[in-house]
Parts: sequence; C-alpha cells; structure tokens
Amino acid sequence: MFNDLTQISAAHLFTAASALWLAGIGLTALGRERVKDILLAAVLLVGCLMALSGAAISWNHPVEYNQLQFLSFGLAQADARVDPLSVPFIALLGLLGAAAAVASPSHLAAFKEQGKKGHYWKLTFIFMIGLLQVLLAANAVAFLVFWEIMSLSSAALVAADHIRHRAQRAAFAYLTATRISTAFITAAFLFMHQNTGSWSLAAWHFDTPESLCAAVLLLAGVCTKAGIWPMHVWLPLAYPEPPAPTSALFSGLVSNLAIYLLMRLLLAGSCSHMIIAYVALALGTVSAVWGVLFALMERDLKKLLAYSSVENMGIILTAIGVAILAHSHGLADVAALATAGALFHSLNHGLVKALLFLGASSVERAAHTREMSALGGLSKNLPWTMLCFFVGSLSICAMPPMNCFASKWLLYQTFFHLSFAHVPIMERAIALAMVGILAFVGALSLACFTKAVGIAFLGRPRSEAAAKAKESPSGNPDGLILAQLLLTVACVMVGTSVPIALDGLTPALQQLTNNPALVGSSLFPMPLGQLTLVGALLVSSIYIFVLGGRSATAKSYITWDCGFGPLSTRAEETGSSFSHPIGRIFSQVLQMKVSTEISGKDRRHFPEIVKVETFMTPILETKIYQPLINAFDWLSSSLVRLQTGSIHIHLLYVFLTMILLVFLDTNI
Amino acid sequence: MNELLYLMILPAALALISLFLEVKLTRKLVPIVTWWQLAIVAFVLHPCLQGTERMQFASGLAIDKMGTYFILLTTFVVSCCVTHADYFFAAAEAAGDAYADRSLRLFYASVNLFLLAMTTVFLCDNLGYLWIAIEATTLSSAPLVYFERNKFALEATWKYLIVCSVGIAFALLGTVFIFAASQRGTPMEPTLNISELITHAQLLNFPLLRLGFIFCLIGYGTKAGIFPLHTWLPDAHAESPAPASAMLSGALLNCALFGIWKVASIINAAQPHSHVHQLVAVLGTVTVVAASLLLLRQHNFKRLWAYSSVENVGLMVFAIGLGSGPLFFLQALNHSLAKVALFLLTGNIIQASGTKKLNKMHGVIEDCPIWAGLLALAAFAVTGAPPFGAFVAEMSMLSLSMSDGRWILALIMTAAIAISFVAILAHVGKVIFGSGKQGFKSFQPARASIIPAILVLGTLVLGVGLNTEVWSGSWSVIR
Amino acid sequence: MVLDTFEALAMLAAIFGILILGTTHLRTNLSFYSLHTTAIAAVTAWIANITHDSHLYLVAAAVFAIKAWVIPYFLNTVIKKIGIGTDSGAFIAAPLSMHLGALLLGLSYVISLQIPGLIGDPDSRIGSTAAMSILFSGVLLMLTRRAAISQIVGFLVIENGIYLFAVTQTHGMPLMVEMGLLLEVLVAVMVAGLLLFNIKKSFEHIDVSQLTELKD
Amino acid sequence: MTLNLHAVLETLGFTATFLLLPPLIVGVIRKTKARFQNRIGAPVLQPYYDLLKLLSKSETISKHTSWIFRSTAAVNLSMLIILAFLAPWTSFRPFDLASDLFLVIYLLALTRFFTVLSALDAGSAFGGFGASREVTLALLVEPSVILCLASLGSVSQSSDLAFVFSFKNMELLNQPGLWFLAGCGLFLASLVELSRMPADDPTTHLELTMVHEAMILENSAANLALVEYSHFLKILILLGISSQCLLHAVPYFWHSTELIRAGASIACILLMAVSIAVIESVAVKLRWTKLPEFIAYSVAMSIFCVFIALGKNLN
Repeated sequence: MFNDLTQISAAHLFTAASALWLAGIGLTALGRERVKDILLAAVLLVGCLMALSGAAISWNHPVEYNQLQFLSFGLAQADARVDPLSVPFIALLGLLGAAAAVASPSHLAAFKEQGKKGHYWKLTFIFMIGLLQVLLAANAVAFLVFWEIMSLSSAALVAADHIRHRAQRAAFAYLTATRISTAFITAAFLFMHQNTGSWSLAAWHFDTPESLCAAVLLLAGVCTKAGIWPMHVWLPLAYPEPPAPTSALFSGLVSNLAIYLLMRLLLAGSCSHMIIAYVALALGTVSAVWGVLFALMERDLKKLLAYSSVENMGIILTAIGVAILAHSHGLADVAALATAGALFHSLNHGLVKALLFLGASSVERAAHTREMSALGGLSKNLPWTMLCFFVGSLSICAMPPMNCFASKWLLYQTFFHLSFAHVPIMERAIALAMVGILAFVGALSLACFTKAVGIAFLGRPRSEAAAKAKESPSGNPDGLILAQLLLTVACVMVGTSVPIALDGLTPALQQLTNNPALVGSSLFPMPLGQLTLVGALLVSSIYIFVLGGRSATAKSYITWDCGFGPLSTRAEETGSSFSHPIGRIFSQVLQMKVSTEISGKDRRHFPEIVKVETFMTPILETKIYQPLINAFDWLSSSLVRLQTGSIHIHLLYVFLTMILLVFLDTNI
Repeated sequence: MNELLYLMILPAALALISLFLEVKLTRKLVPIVTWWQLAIVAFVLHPCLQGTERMQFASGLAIDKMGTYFILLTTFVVSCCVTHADYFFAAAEAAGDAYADRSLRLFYASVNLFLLAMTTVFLCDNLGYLWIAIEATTLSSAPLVYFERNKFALEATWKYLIVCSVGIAFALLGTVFIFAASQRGTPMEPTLNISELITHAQLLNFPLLRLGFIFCLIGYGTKAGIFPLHTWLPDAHAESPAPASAMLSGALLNCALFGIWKVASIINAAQPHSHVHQLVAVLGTVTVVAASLLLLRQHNFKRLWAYSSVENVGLMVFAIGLGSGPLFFLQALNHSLAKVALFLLTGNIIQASGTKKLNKMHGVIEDCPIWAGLLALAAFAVTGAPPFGAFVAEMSMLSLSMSDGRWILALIMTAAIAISFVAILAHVGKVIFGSGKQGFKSFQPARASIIPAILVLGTLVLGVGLNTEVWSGSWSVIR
Repeated sequence: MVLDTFEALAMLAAIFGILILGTTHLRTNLSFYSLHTTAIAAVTAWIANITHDSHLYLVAAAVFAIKAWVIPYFLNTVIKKIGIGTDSGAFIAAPLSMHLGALLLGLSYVISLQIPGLIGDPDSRIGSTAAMSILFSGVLLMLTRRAAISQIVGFLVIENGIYLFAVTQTHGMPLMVEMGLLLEVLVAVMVAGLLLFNIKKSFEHIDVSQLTELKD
Repeated sequence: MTLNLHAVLETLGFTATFLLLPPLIVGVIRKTKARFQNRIGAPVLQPYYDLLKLLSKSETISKHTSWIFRSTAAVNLSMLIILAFLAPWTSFRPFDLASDLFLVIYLLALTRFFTVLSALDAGSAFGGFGASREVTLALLVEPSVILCLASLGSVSQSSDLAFVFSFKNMELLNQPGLWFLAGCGLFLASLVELSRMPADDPTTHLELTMVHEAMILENSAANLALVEYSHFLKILILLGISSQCLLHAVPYFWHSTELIRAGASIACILLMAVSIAVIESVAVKLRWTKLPEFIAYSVAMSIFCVFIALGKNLN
C-alpha cells in the first residue's frame, strides 16, 4: 500500500517537474521586469526540489510508470522508469539545477536585453527537461530523443554569447561531437534492437558474441560524448562557453550522462567482452594523463577545468573497464570496488566540477577575463569565491577528507585488489601499473589545481581588472556565490560522511553488479569522518594556541623584495612559468617550444629587451583532426566540382548513369 | 467520374480565372480556394484513408491509401505556399521591388496548373498517364522557376526543362518496356494499368519488367534528383522565388518519387526480394552520402536547402528500396513540412537581408529572433534530429534495414545523416549567430512566421505523437 | 536479309535521324527531322495495316500532323524570329558525329540482340535496332550541339526513338496514352520555344554551353 | 569504561617520541655534516633551540598574503601528527589503527597542496619558483613511492600499512629482496621529497636554486617554527618508513622481541640521517634539468618491486 503510494508520487513528482519547466518556457513570454527572473528561477528551483524529493522517495523503490506514454516516438512510446541507478544522477541533477536556479537571477542581472534572458530561460528549461527525461527513459528510442534534446539545447547554450566568434566555434565543435556521438549510439542501439528485438534498455544484455559490435559502437559514442581521448578536442572549447549557471549543469551532467549510459548498458547489462574492457582501460588511461597534462599547461582558467574533466572521465572509464574485466573473471569484490568507484567518482566529479565552474564564472564576472596571467590576488576581493574554489580544488585533487578522495580511494583499491586477484599476470601487471599511473595523474592534478588557485587567487593582482575585481556588482555575496556555497557544503558533507553516501548508493551498486549482497559502506572501511574531526581539532588548536595568539603582534610588511624596493607584479610567477618545468619534461607530447629573443647593443651582457615565448602545437588537432577535415574538404570539393554548370555535362551524367544502371541490372 | 470533377475543378478554374482577375484579388482568393480544395480533397477521398479501400474514377484513374495521403500532403503544401506567397509579394512590395502584374498572373495560373498536374499524378493508375502527369508537372512548374525573369532564372529554367524532359523520356522508354513485359509470353491482355499489372505481376516477363523499372528509375529519378541526376535541382530550387522553391521541394519531388514507388510496387509484386531493390537501396544510400558531402561546401542559402532535398530524396529512395511504403510516405511528409518551412523562412531572410550568400549572412537572431528560432527548429527537423518527425522516419528506416540484414547500408546511412546534420547546422549556425546585420529589413516578422511555425509544429507533433508500428500496420498492403 | 516494309521504313527513319547529325544548319536539321518523323508515321501506318488496329491509323495521322508538321513549322518560325540560322558550333564536328551515329547504328543492332525478353524474337529486331539508333542520334545531338534549338530537336529525336520502339515492339500503346504523349511533347516544345526567345533576348545568343553561371 | 593505563602510557610515550625526535635527527645530520667539513658544528640539540627561539619571536607577514598562508603551518603540522600515528615509521605502535596506504600518500599530498599554495600566496618570485619545482618533483616521485608501497601491499594482499609492516605477515617473511629494493626506492624518493641533496641543497642561501627553502621564504617566527618543525616531522616519517623496509629485509628482526625492533627502528632512522649527511657531504646538487635522471633510479627500484610482487603471486 505504502509502496504503491510512493511509486505514484515519485512518478508524479518527476512528471510535474518536467511539466513545470515546460510551463516555465511559456512564462518567459510574460512580463518584462526583474521579477520575472526571480519567478523563473523559482520555477527552476521548485522543479529541482521536486526532482530531488522524487529521487528521495524512489531511492529504494524502482518505479515504472506510463504518464508520458501519450508521447510516442514512432518505434516506441516514452516509457519511463526510476531505478536505483538513475536515482543518484537525478539527485545530482536536482542539486546542480538548484544551484543554477540560485545563481541565475544574479547572472541575468548583468544582461541588458530582454531577448537574451528569454533565450537563456527557454534553453535552460529545455535542457533541464532533456536531462531529467534522459535519466528516466526506459527504452532506447525515448532515450535517444531526450538525449538529442539535451544535446541540442546545450549546444545552443554554448552559443549563448554568440556575437563572439569563439562561442560560435565552440558551439559548432560541440554540436559536431555530440552528433557523432549520437550517430554511434544510434548504431549501437540499432544493433542491440536487432539482436534482442526489444527497445527496452533493461532487456539488453551484452554477454553474447553478437553484441560485441554494439558494445564497440556504444563505447565509441560514449567516449565522444564524455570527452575521452582522442575525441575530447571539443570539450575544452565548449565547456567554458555557456552562461555561468548553466556551465554548472553542463560540466556536471552532460559528460556524466554518457558515463551513465555506459554503466546502464555495459555494467548492468553484464558485458563480458574483454576487448571492451581493454579498450576502455587504454583510452581511459591515455585521456587521464593527456587531460591533466593539458590542463596543467592551460592559461585559461575554464579551459583548465575542462581539461581536468577529460582527466576525470578517463579515470572513470578505466574503472568501468576494470568492472567489466572483473565481472568476466568472476571477481565480485573487484567488480564491486570498480563499480562503486566509477559511480561515486562520476557523481563526485559532477558535483565538484560544477562548483569549480561556478567559481571560475564568478572570477570571470569579477575580473572580466579568464586568463590566469591577468588574474591574481583575488583572495582579498573575492573571499567567498576563493573559499569555494579552494574547497573544490582540494576535492578534485582528491585530498582527504573531501568527497573525491573517497571515490579516488575506491579506484586505487580497485586496481590494488586486481593486482593480487586470480587473473592472468599481464592484467595484474597492468593493475599495479595503473596504481602508479593514478598516482602520477594525481600528482599532476595537484600541480594543476595549485596553479589554478595559486595563480588566480593568491599573490598580487597582475592586472588592473584583477585589482579592482568585486565579488559581485553590488559587492555583497549574491546568488552566484550562494550557489557555490551550496555545492561546497554538499562536497564537504559527502566527503565527511562517505559510508552514508555509499550506503545510499547500495541499491544502484547492487543493480550494476547484479550482486544483491553488496553493501556500499562495506567498501570504505576507513573512519574518515573521525579522522576529519581529529584533524580539524588539531588544526584549530594549533592555530589558536601557537599562531592565533600572536597575530595581534604580527607586523604587516611587503613581500620580501631582496632590498630592491617594491617589485613589479611582473616578477611574480605566472601560470605558464609555474607549469613550465613539467611542460619541458613532456615537451614531446605537448609539442612545446620556447623561443627566446634577446635584443640590445651588447646582447650578451646588457640585454635591453628579452622576449621569451612558449608555443604549444596541439598535436591531435594538427596531426589527426586537421588532415581528417582536409580529407572531408577534399572529398566535398571534388564532388562539388561535378556540378560544372554545363548542361551538356549534366546530360552526360544522365546518360552515363543510365548505362551504368542498365549494365548493373543486367549483370547482377 | 463526379468525384474526379470535384478534385480537379477548382484548380482548373482558378488557373483560368487568375489569368484575368485583378492581381490583388487573386493573391487573396487563391489561398482561400486552395484551402477549400484541401477540404474537398479530404472530403472526397476520406473513404480511402480507412482500411484498404481503393477509389476507381475511370479506367486508369484510381487512388488508394498512399495516393490519398500524398494528395492531401501536396494540397496542404501548395495551400501553405500560396498563403505565404501573399506575404512574400507584400514584402517584396514593401522592399520596393514589386513584381509586375503580368508575372504574378502567370505565377498564380501556373501554380494552379501545377497543383492540377500533381493531383493527377496521384490519381493515375496507368503508367502512361502517370508519365504524362509527371511531365505535365515539369511543364507547369517551368514558369515558376522562371518567375524572377533574370539571366540566372532563365538558365535554371532551361536546364530544368531539358534535363528533366530528357530524363523523363527514359521513363517513357521504361513504360514501353513494362508494356512489352505485359505482352510477352503471358496469356494476359497487354496493359499499362498499374493495379492490373500488380495483380498479374507473376505472369509478366520479369527481365523486361526489370529493365523497364530501371529506365523508370532513371527517368523519375532525374525528376526526383537522385545523385548524380540531381544537377538541375539546386539551380531550379535556388533561382525560383521562395514559395515556388518550397512547392518544388515539398510537393514536386514527392510526385516523381511516387512514380518510382508505383513502378517499384509492380516489381515488388512480381518478385519481392529481387536485386533491384538492393540496387535502389544502394542508390538511395549513395545519394544521401553524396548530398551530405556536397552540403559541406555551400555558399548559397537556397542551394543549401536544395542539396538537403537531394539528401532527403536519397532517404526516400532508400525507403522505397526497403519496400516500405509507409516509411516512404512518412519521410516524404516530414521532409515536406520541414523543407517548406525552411524555404519560406529562407525567402523571408533573403528578402530582409538582400543577399543569398551564406558568408554574408549573420546574426539573424539579433535582427529577428522569431525567424532565427524557427529556422533553427526547422533545420533540426529536416536533419532528422529528435523530437521531430524525420527522426522517427529515419530511425524506423534504419531499424527496418537492419532487420533486412542490410546493416552496412544502415551504418553508412547513419554516418551520412550525421555528416549532413553537421554541415547544415554549421551553415545555419553562421546565419543565426553573430552580430546583427546592417540594413536588415524584416517585414511583419510575426505574420511571416505563421505558416513556417505551423509546419514546424506539424513535424514536431509527428515526432512525438506517432506510433509507426500501429500506423504502418494499418496499411496492410505492403509491409 | 529481307526487310519487311515497315522495317525498311524504320531503317529509313533511323537514317534520317543520323543525317540530322550531319549539319549545323538549323533549318536543314529541321527538314531532316520532318522527313524522319514522316517515316516514323509511315511505320505506324504500316503496322496499323498489319494489325488491323484502327486506332494506330489515328495515331499515325496525329504523329504526322503534330510532329512532322506543326512542331518543325513552329521551330522554323522561332528560328526566323530570333534570326540565328546555324548552330554556333559543336563539340564534335558535325560530319564526325554523323559517322559516329552510323557506327552507333551497328551498336544498336548488337544491343537489340541483348535486350532480355526480346531474344529469339526475330521480327522485332530491326525495329528495335532502328529505335535504338534514333535514340542514340538524339543523345548525340543533345550532347554535342551548342544551340538551344538543337537540344530541342535532340529531345524530339530521342522521343521519336522511344515512340518507334513502342510501335515496333508493342504495336502501339493505348490510344489515350499516345495522344497524351503527343500533346505533352507539343506543349514541351512550345514552352522551350518561348524560353528560347527569352534566352535570345537576355543573352543575345542561344548557345547553351555558355549558360554556366549556376554552379557551386 | 575502564581506561587501560598501560595503553595510555604507551600512547603517551609514542607521542612524546615522535614529537621530540625530529629535531634531533636534523641535529644529527647537521653535526655529521659539520664533522665531514672538519668543523665542530653546532650542538646536536641546536634545532630545538632554534625552534624555541623562533617561537618567541614576533612575526612579520607580507600584506599580500591571505588566510592560506597563515593556516598552512597549522594544517601541515596537524596532518603530519596524524600521519605519525598512521604511518609505519616505527615498528612500535601503541594501538591498532588501520593505516591505509593511499590515505597516507594523500595526507602527504595534502600537506604539499597547502605548502605550495602558501608559497604562492605572498606573490614573490622565489615562492613561485619553489612551488613550481615542488610540484614537478612530487610528480616524478609520487609514482615510485606508491609503487614501492603498493607492491608490498600486493604481496601481502592488504593495503593496510600497519599490517604490511607488522612483522606478522608471513607472505612477506622471505622477501628480503623486495623489502630491500622498496627501502632503497623509498629512501631515494625521500631524498627528493624532503628536499635534500642531490635534489635540493637546504643549506645554501641562494633561493633561486632552492625548492623547500624558497617556498617558506616569507614565513617567520612561530609560523616558521611550525613549518620547520613539520618538515622535521616529515623527515622522521619518511626516513622511518624506508628504514622499516630495510629492517623487514633482515630476517633476524622477524623473530626478535618488540623492544629490540623499536630500538632498531630508532637506530636505523638515525643511521639514515647520518647517511644523508654523508651523501650531502660527498655529492653535489644536481642541475635542475638532470633531476629526472636521478629520480629515475627510484622509479626503477619501484618497478623492480612491482616485478617481484607480480612474480610472488604467480600462481
């Protein structure tokens, strides 16, 4: 009885949230005042809260419902269901959506034109509907439909600042990538439908030999959408472009949904193809290293974050690879760890990356630039942003006791356990090597985010704009800051109560591993919460008793200048110089070159001007994608040349085609 | 016979009247009457929509469910176009380059003849009549292409006329072959009557029938714009005025493809899984691939849509190759709705910005957001993005092709559709985004958007409200 | 080989068709076309005689009237009005294309042996050879001539070839269809002729090979 | 609940040891180096005096710094204290606290995170240099550290370092090679991590070339004292871990009493301190660009460890 009640109400909540957002699109046409922004933000927020409460109700109760079945996409109806796997993602969606809703009015306050606000709201609502329904879709056709709605609306959001050429290019790159991904996924779905005769996602199992083709296509599609090397090139272009509130949704959910699809089909569908596992491991590893390396070298704060997403998606993919591997070897414990790691890390990463993007947007709003070489010293003027960004950075570097530490730890444990499992020695070797690679990637990401925080927020301001930056136009914390705080609190809370979070994921993990005995919290036996408490006590007592008492007597003075007098801020470390030593080590991959130009009469001893510039040639773009584009261009232009404009040639085509077809017809 | 009169009288009468009537009046009258015509067509033919009933008007003139659907679609498209044409001419007047009354009279007369010819195409149950009707559509639409009366329009018209006529001549040869097939080695009376041919398909001389089909494919394929017979298509579609382009693309192509379908259904009845179908499917795939590559490099806004039509023709030919009538119609329907909306919108934008060149267009979203939004939606619709109807059609086609074991074609098709999506959206993106254009004179943007909005909404409804299995199950004739 | 009368007439039509290729003088072309069509009308009449099919007589008369008389007359008028008497040139020199046409006549015989379903049907071979040859002549005419009017003639010749094929292979299609076809051809020529005027007016020439503005 | 007096005493003793020992190690290093240079050198206890002196001084802070700068010292010291309880730097442990390998590594990384940020906080060029080098070195060293420890863990099938280093794990009993290689690899890595020669020379005063000292240039008084003390503690822990590896390589200790082991642990740490001094006296600081080649030795050791671990579990 109670069960029925919850089922109905969860389904109603989700449908009502979608309907509310749909109504929100209509509301954009009404009214023209600032009140409207707040009203629409409230609509967005209420929808998100509905989704959250729906997720909470249906956490343990899979629900299938047919409220949307009046929608029919030709081959199948819009069947929906909530199962344990989709619930955590819906919760993430609700949280990030709420953050976006909170951030929206203050973001829009800067807009002069009403039209742009209208676009923003319409697209955001469509985007939200797409996101929610993708997670609820029970069959492949409905999934594809909402997947495309989500992709297209987010592409339009990427182009929000369309006057700039950069945004246009980014939107185009994203659109291309997402369409390629959809093509792959469509092909995979077609194959699976062919194999099983059903469109229902739950009916698909990837443990038969003929499902290999579909699995490969699926992996290709997901890799493109998730930004896995070498299909990640769109990601650093597209992620920085959407408006601040949606950039949180975009960075936190779009790639994650690709991972969600992969988990739903390959993990829950008990994929047993070793080749998929190996390819996932290989691609994931390369993109983890590649992503973080390029993130480190990046000068643009948001692009740095985008490349860091490539890294994290890579790591998640390796975990999925191991989960498949372990599943086919029958290693329940490793499979459990890997699945938990992949799921938990993708949720954590979504949360943290959204937080960081909001922070970067806040920086951009305050300083009107994302170039780290023009930032610096923001910790004084943007204390709240600084705090949130700092916590986010701690988390994404997997520093204990943050949430990402727990998920990274699960990943380490996955590989560690695989290294002494009963598997072929090659796989054990790979597993141990992966532990080292994860550590390497971790160290790189530490370098990367100390750079982000240290160069952007600490030190002295490197430009006028950075010196004059304000937390918000009014100077007081506003919605954008509030949204960051919301996500920060969420990060810390998850991080300090990992066993509770993992227990929450237990149903999802059981579904993914087909192991009903699995309990989430048993995977994470460390008393991280207690340790945090001890650590916090220690830190505060040391601070208060040793340092704090003396701060009154502390003398404030300039930074040490070697006695030369006030140093120019140009003497400070810049982003590029910070990462330069590492860049030199990987100069082959990065194609980094340094040109030094010294001029002056006596260049050797008394140089007048020294000009040092570092160049990086993106190797993938120039060596693979450019030739590929050229090939398409060539193909296209040779076809275009067929259209000569001469009627005689056109007639000749008709006759030749006739001869060809008649020949073919009589000879086949 | 009476019903036939009902179907034909209005366009025929209008064609005559509009030559003499005051142009201002004609511009208002023709849309009203054409919508009436749609109502009449629906009323007269509604028995055909239910079940499998055929309507026989005379010897060689009959209509079945497929034809009824197409006739309704065609009349609807023409109604939309003439309704929008009123706005189009008003906008031209407002922009200061009004068309001569003589041109407009000829335009409306041709449009009605054109409608008449197209209506006839779907009523034909005789291969000879079919040929005549399809050639009549060419002749009656030539004045539409030549409407602008400049050198480009002249060149386009000439190419259109000659290439299509020559192509269609081969369809005549094909018809002769099929007639010969019904004559040789069988006890039956020689006939061109399609339903009889289908009934006695097993008795026909198959090699001759196949040859006949190939020639018909070439002939009607030229008219439909199968690669590489499409060469006239971008010229004609780009040089005619927007409402005419819309009709050429949204209605005329369907007629030619309907011809192919009719002949294919004879082959289908004779031998359901012959190599010919494979050939047709391959031809459709080649067309889609070629068109998607051609789309990458376009400089003219209307040519872009013309090539997109070629791509969609490829898809429809593919559906015919799969032997699925419902999917053929579904694709045609969605393509017509989206493409008409696109051509009309493009016409608006070209009028307002004064150029057809893609690289000179930008920032429509700044100048006229409603057009930009509709343009984007229609572009999504025509490229087969969900939740629009073309997605349903394409997905069903791919699925059917997989279950027929033609998975290579399905994969190629998937890739080609993706390429064409990227190509079209790249161009449309450049048009929509960017800073506003100097001297962009949008004229009554809301009024100009009504028809395209209806069309886009139509294809959206098809995308979210159609169950293809139930729907195509109700056809019962073929698959 | 002894030819039937109608076969001889068909071959005559084919030969006239080839002769059209021999000159770039437009009025001579039209005269040959007239003769060629007359021969085809005669074939029709002769077949009507053989089969005792009364409607074929009607068709023969209509073909003669419309295609051998009205259309050439109309095109002659057009030529006079626009004042261009000769084709501005051919991609393949006229005599050469005539020889090519003659060779294609041979090829047509070979092809007509190959047409499936007609194999072993000796009474139709010559007829289909002639029809095929005429078809090829029309194609050559369309592909090699620059003048717009030659293309119209080429189209007419192709159409004649197909018609001859129909007549010899199937002994004529249904009357309604034949009449419709004739009407259609007539209208097509009229429309094309009107366009021709406009081409002359806009471009000051009727050389269609120079109409290459529209391309990508 | 009754308090176990014995356990309390043990804990107090343990705490006192790790709190008091670190400056002594540094004193030993300095004294040994002085002897090598034919100097008498400062007393071994000098580091204690220095710390006390620093604590009593008044602080000067750059006005450009933020709260990061102030809190770094406290955070680092706290984390190292926690690490001292967790990490197996000595065989003697008063209570059974699971010490996960990856947690230990990441707690160390956390201190680095703060140190690097505090170096960047004042906006001085030196701090930036130091920070940049620190992350570079960490990047190179981290895999080797984790691989050494993970291969030990892999053999014993546990990532709990307390269990791995407990002299109870029979899987590891007859693996002197593995232990020795791991010890050497960790020791080499520690040299880099601790900013000792040949990676960094802690005694020059040319900040341009330094790593650790460049990073803490802005710290003064109590703040500096805490930072220095944390660094000393880190020396204790890292040297402790590598010395534990070496002790495990000697089968004798597997059978000896706890007391002997505890004594040997301390002795071994001091021995290592001396050996650091020896190295620093006979070796020169490597050029910055040559450092990867040095670290490569440590990585090579870790790879050998991996091979042994894989071979051990060969079924």
